[in-house]
Amino acid sequence: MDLTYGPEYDAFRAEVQAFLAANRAHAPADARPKDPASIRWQARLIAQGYTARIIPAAYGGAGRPPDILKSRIIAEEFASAGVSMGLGGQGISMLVPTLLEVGTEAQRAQFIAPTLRGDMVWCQGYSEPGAGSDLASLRTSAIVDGDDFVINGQKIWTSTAHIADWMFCLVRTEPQAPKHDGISFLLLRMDTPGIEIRPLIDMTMNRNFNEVFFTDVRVPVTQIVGKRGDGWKVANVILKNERDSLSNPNAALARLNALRDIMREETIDGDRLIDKPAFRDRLMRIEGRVMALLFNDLRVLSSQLNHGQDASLARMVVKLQGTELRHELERLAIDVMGENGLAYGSNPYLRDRGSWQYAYMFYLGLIIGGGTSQIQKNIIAERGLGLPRESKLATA
Amino acid sequence: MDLTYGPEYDAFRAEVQAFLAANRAHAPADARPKDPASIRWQARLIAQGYTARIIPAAYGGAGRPPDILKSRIIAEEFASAGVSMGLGGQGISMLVPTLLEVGTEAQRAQFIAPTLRGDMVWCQGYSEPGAGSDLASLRTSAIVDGDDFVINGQKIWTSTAHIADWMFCLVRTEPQAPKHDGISFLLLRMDTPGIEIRPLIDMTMNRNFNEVFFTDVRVPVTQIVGKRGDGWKVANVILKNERDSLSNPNAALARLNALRDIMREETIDGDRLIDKPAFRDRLMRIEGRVMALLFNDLRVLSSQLNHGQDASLARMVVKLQGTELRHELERLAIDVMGENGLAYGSNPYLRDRGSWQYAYMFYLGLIIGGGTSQIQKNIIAERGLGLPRESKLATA
Amino acid sequence: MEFGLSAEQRLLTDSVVRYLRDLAPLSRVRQIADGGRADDLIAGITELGLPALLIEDTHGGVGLTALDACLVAEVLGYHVAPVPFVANAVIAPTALRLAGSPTQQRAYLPKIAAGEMIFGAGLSSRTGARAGTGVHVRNGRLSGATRFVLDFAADAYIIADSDAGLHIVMADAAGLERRALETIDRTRPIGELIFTDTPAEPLPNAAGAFATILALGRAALAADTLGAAQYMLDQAVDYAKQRHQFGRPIGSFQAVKHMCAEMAANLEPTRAFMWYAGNSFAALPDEAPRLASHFKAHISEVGTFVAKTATEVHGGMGFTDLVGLHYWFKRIGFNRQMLGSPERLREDVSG
Amino acid sequence: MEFGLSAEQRLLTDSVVRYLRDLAPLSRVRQIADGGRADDLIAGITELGLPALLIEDTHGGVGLTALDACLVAEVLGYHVAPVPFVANAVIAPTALRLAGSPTQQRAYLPKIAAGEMIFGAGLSSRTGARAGTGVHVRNGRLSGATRFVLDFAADAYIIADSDAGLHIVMADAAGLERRALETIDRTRPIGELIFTDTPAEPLPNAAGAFATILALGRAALAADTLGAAQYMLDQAVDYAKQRHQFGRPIGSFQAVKHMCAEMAANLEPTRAFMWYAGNSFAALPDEAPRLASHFKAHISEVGTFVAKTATEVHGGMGFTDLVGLHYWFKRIGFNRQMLGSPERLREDVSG
Repeated sequence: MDLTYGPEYDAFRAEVQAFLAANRAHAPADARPKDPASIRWQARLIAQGYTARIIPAAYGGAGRPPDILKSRIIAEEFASAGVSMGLGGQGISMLVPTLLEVGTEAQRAQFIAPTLRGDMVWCQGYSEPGAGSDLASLRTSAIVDGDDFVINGQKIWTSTAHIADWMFCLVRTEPQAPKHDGISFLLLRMDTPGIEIRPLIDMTMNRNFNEVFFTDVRVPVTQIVGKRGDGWKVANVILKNERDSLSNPNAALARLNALRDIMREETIDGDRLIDKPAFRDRLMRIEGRVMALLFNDLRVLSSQLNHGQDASLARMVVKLQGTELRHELERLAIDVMGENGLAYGSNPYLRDRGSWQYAYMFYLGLIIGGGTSQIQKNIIAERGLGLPRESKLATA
Repeated sequence: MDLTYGPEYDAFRAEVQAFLAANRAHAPADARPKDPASIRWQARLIAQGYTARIIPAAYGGAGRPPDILKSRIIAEEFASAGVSMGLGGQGISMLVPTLLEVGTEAQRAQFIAPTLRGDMVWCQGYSEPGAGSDLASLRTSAIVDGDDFVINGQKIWTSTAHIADWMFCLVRTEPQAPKHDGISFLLLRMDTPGIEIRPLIDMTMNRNFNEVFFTDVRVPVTQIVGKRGDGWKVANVILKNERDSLSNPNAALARLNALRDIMREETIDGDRLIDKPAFRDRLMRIEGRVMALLFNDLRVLSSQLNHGQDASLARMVVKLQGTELRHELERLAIDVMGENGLAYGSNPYLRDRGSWQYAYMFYLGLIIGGGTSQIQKNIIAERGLGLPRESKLATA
Repeated sequence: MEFGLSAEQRLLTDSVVRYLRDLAPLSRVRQIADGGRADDLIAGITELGLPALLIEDTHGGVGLTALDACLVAEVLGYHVAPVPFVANAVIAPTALRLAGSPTQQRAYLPKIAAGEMIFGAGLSSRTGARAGTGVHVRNGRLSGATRFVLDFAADAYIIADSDAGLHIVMADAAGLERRALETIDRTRPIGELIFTDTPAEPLPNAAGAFATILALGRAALAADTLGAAQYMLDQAVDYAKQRHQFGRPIGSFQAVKHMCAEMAANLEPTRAFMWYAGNSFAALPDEAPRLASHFKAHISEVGTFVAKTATEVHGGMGFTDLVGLHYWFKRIGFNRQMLGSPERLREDVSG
Repeated sequence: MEFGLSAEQRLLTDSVVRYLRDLAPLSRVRQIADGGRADDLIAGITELGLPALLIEDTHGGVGLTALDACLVAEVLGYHVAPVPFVANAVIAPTALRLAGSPTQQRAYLPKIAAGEMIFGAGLSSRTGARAGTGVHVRNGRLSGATRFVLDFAADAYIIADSDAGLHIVMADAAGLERRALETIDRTRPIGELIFTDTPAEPLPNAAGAFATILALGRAALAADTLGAAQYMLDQAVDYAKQRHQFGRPIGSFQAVKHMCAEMAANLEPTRAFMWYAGNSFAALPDEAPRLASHFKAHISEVGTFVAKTATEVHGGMGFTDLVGLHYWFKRIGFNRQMLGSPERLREDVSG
């Protein structure tokens, strides 16, 4: 067992630290799409190889060889310095790897570089009001008419739809085929006539999502990724990657430490909250769970570096455990703050800009979204433990 | 809202208290089958109308009119005095009501009085190794041969089999019929040739149960209750009564108070356990849950007295909530006692004769037995909340 | 022996249910949550007699019991009604009745009953004072601050000082600064009162009465949670019956079914708990504070579980504002902290 | 960077697994639990080098690490092995190494390694003394009592007194009364030692060493729980695949499936926790006591959940002695309380 990264990586870490020290003044507080400072910062990071790291230079990436440890060091150092890692979003995280895997050369050439630069912002059109857990039952239809698909239907949970230039989406092109085989993966411009975007306010009272309505929206048949009817497979090339990023135990640790600070600073009837044994017991209980996931994460990382180490079950439980843990951690913070913990919006007694209530709700959203906890449990039971699948009908 | 019982019942309560004061010296510590003192006590209680209360005198019962409040007063006063309520067992609690409902006059005459007196001890043969939750899939067969059924197969979970004179059991008499329609309800003597009884030790290391094996056991065809193939219905006449008795919130309250006494008396590093805030918080949390079930129980009682008060859902949740609560309460007691809480058997540091560990395990058995928690949840969801039943295949 | 609601109690709650169903549907709640005025609803519930509930008829009230107040609170929670109640209709009348002088009772109770005055209540000096709060009396005037004042949009306030006293302070008193405080629950305005040598009218018999006043406030908030949780469960069950995925209603999946069953199993017994605790103010007054605290601690835990689970049953829809389920989620969260969080309540009852 | 087990570590655990699978199946465990002697198993694990694990080769040991001891403890828990380990192979060698004089090390370590002496350990004076216990030193002799002595069937004991001292006491010392104590876990003998002016040999460097000694004992017990819980989960999954009800394996029902998934989701991350905590004794020695306490608190909660849930998955069969699952259930229960229950451990780490 060796938890050190070795001299090559220590040197790389020093290099990242030096870059951060020299350049952090240029970083935006929060990278936002279409924000010029964010786009400039993104360019600097690509040039340095700190984002779009392994994407070929020909497509506008940094063109570095894959190195899990270096990627992790970058993430760790940026996180610990509190500096933005550049632009995110589903175009960069989902569409680019999809095109690299199954796009045509023309599609790669057209879309990847501007997406990485931040000049082309994407949104994702997968979920529908009637197709959530059962995504493959989606009904937005695309019928061929001449050189176009004509799209009718509705998408939901479309974050950034209102600022996106393009959407990648799943539509039903073969209504007669079995449900997984009738889907195609299309790219379309958001300014195409017939698209209506409505904001979807969530329980945090923010516009984190939208609904998107399609009425006779015409999209050239060339704007398909993969073949007609292969959309389900195309989407699954990367769908599985999405789930991991939702529950980073290092972020949980940072929150735990922030909560401990609150408990040391705030008082009730003159006693520090950290001196309330019932709260302290809850805090330590959560800390134990955070540790378990932190070390589990290290194990997963190590298994990617070292052949023969199997951490597939360890990886499979991360989303379920991580999101539930965060929800409970945020709840504990609210409980220790008591009535002050209810503060929201403009309340002058907010701690950490109201992020405790926000995250408490947002993590409930994550428990539900990206594969609900119920579905996570099915996956763990079936793929992780080898329990028998239910009949197709019964797979919720 | 009126929580008093009124003068008639206050008088009745005084009468019960007077009886207890005058007679408690005759009561056995624990009524046990075949124990002469227990049988004498049973006779005294029947004469007084305190057990077998509403069973007609013609069948050896006390022949009193049904009165839920009087029954409850008796139970309350005996419990609070810590005096035995006489003989229990499945003959009295299950077979007698079944015979009263669906037995022939000859069966009632033959079986009820000696059962109530304690002269005839019964065991129940329902579950089989392959038929637990799915009881109706039982396979012990009874084939008619002349004037007899010939029984082959195995039963399990048969408490008191080793001391019982008779068994009432479910057997498959119509192997071609749908599974619920092929079952019959038979009575048989335990000394019939071909019956073998093996003790079934459970996790408490006690012989609370047995396995019973049948090899060509011949039982006269007259010893059937109800018709051939009606056994499932006969058993269900009273099966539902069994579940309630497993989780009495008054018993939980008594345990909670006993635990509080321990916490006031015992120390760790010189501090009283009750002064440990983390334990006290857990104790109070459990106390809140005990209260909820106590008052819920009162509501169920009231609904039996007062027409138009619906407490069906309140009643449906009792077994699930009550058994889980007891299991957790006993666990808290073990935790507060720490290493001493592990004491069992001959250990000189046992509290309450080792009942905490015993009950901790026994209540896990009750969570599983008499309709597992999983099945209780199905019942609450389907019958209580009206959620759709799964297809037959999927009803676990 | 009858442990259940009387016909009168059913009539009372039915009348409130009908009123709120008709005049305070979700669309109206949203409007008020977004800053709209609730005057007509306040007038409506006044007409129904809600502020008058606990006030004796000699003072123009209807003279009902603590249990009746809990039953009404439950209905208000079920409908996330954006109207004053816990301070104005429960805490203030109880404080005046138990701790006020006959003169004070004659002066204020009829006005509360008639809806001519609304009272808020600031008890935080006695229910867990946070840094920067605390109210001190000098020469009959108040200095300091109290936070989380319930029914904040009021004409006067019942204020607990840091030394077991209670006071009436007029909203327009000199030296009183009022700051509204935004919380997650936008159905109920709360705020902070900052006193600088502020004139106040002491309630003369506060000493022995505070425990009961606080307990009744706690019971009412707890009943509100019970109602809100019941609504969320009802909605989850309905949604599970209607929403189809994989070709069948999601309520036929064992996982969803068991989530609903666990909610019901935890929630249903709290109803009897509320009845018993509410009834204890009349039947077992010495035990009422302990019962009310226990009830609030317990229902807060159950409510938190139901709020999360019912939202989960709704899937993504539960997370949106479309079905508005979050108003109930937040109301349960609000009640959990106000007048004593579960840990504090359990500390209170463990003595 | 490699956070995983080495080939040597796999060889070590495989050898213990093979030995126990062959020579300590459930039938043998039962026999010993019912009072049979374990001499041959003790000889066998001695031959495998278990008592020698943490002893340096200069004293006839194999000089492995705390992590290796945890890995072996995990295997022992998986097989509910009825053999001495936590006191004899972990606490005593560590105490001698860190707190003993060179003479003591030379005198005792080779004998432990060779299986010529077995050590028990009585630390209860320092891990939460119950009424009637506590050990006091006068003129180098011990008086008082210590309870819950691990690996009780021993030739000598490491004893913690009530003032931060550690001592060696011979089992046949004058003034020593030994009382075996029955517990629910019949796979491991524990007992009480009562001292009346009992001669004892102090370990000279106890003061700074106790935290590490205790931490390693805690880590070993915690690892034992992890192994036992893993066994229960494995059995539950197997049972769910094989047992049919309603015409299909019970593991195809969502409720059973989710119970198994929840067990795995809670248990799997504890493996990395064990590795990290075990490794910390070498890599981050200052943090080791905190990590070990946290690990034991956490795995105790997870273990309790798994023990209950795996039993439930087995239905009635889990409640019987037939499949013997209760040996693991009780082992998890035993480990939970010994050397610090979760609440105490969380108190310890919250400073």
